[in-house]
Amino acid sequence: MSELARIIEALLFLASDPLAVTELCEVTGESAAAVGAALEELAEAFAPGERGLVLRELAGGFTLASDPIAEAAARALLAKPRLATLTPAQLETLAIVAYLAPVSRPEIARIRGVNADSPVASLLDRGLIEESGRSQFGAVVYRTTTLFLKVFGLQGAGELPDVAQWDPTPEEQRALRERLLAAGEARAGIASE
Amino acid sequence: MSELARIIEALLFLASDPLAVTELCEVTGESAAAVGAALEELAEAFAPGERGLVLRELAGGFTLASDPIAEAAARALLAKPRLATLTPAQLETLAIVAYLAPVSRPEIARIRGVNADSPVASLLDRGLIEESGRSQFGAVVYRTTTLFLKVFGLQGAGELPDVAQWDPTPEEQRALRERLLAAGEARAGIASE
Amino acid sequence: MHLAELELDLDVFSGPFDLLLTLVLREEVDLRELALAEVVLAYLDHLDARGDLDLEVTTEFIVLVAALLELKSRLLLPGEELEELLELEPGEAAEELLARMLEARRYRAAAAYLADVLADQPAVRFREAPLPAHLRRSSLEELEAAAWDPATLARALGGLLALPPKLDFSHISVMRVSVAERVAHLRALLRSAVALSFDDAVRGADRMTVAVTLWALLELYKRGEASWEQIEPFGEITVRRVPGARPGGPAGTP
Repeated sequence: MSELARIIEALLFLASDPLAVTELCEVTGESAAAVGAALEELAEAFAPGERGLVLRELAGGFTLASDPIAEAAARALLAKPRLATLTPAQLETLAIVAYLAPVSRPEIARIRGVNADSPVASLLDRGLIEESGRSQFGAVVYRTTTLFLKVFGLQGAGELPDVAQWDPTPEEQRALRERLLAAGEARAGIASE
Repeated sequence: MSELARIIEALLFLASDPLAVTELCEVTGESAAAVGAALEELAEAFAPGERGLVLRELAGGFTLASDPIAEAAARALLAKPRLATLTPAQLETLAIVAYLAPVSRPEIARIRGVNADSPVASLLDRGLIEESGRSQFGAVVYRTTTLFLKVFGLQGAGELPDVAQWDPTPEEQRALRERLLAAGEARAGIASE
Repeated sequence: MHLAELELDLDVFSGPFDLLLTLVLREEVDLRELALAEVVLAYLDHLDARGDLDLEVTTEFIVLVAALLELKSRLLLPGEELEELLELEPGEAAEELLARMLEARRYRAAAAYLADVLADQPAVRFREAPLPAHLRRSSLEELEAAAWDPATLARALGGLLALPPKLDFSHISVMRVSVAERVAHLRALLRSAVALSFDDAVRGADRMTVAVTLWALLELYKRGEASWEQIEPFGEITVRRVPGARPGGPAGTP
């Protein structure tokens, strides 16, 4: 293994966040081409089935992770599941933060229609979201973390599919609008009786 | 590489402390002889000069560590970004401790309007604040450190810049602490709506 | 258990809770006809029979029933008052409701998508071990002096001094009537008559005034100045002066 590949392997081992090629160039003083070649070398060394570790490309960079082959033993050793399950409320809150960041707790509550204190607290606690400043009204705003990208295997929040794809079709929306309008008029009718 | 060696490589990668042979036997369900053979295999794969990581045998068992070859790059990588960035939450917390010390964690949380555990822990970890005793109610109180003075280029804690320039209501006569607590509670009132 | 397991046998509907929700949302069951108390009782029975309490499911149930209640109260609320509340025309209200529904639905779908993505991830784990001690704090300690500007601290503190803007209530109709006023009004009426009809006391008044007057009546009752009776639900309320009682000080300062 080349010296540069060895250095990069050590850096990937030490860093908790994925490392981008530009970062690797900067701290090793090597060209992007050289770093690219070293990463190729590592990708080969860590090809699936070769070792206990795998090289993953995530969150705009590279990181090492344990191979799934070790999952049973890792669970026994670390005495905790790979991921604690996320409740529906936590997933919904996470989705809102992922799509709308920076977003404040009152905004999340408005969209969900229920108080968001508890899911926000547990997502913070698990490191999936973090504070990113304050809104113009002084409320703390949140964004997703690199851990979120790692856990969900994403390159960046921009990789999430367009949220509008889950909207009802225009026909369905029209039907919905008509029903709501009819309900409103029915109420108006009751009032004028 | 054998499957057992791959699993053990992954376990050494994930564990923060050295792993004893007995532990490895327990979580893999293999005999001491099999684990011993797998460790031999790993020792060969991680022989000095081969990789960016080295296998070390310490009092408590086996561990993986970065090879000294990566030391300079690791310092460049891990020292710089950590230095450049205080998160918004950390900066707010540090400012509160700097101006109000001694100050307790519950007070910091009241002023910020959100929980302060995580920023307090990171500032302690980075050596920018330290415990300085207990309040009359028994809560631990914090102050800034000499390292804090050094990185901000201050001679003493009394030398902090005047807040007046950034004060949105400079005509207010009440003490800084009182005003911060009042503003924090007003924000919490909005956030809890 | 799952909420879908909850079987209901109500006046207007019989079947699983899930189906009820679907039908309500499709307006195939009229929410106005549905006794939500019966649904809650059925759920409590169900819990009793099972003997255990799954907090997740219970929370989901409470959220759903609360949503149904809100929806129902909106349906039952006379249009006039709803408009007063939202100050929206039926068309605008429908648009607003539609936008809200679409938004909530959008992120619920996004949450389901994220759940799938998560489930599809390979079973890999990332290293969480702390940095070796010699790399941990060196950064700051080896730093040349004055790397950070102290002004950032003052600016951060200044930000914390900012008071949030006062909430703007101008869109909500101002309460034009106070309990004290209505207490005075009832006392004046009771000085000239031993008994009077509540309807007479509030004749021609708007809804808010009627509500506040009822409140004022409770206040007088609490002070022992007046009593009232109502023979049947929604019947006439007769208010009586309590003999020997002397009107006290202003309302709200017993």
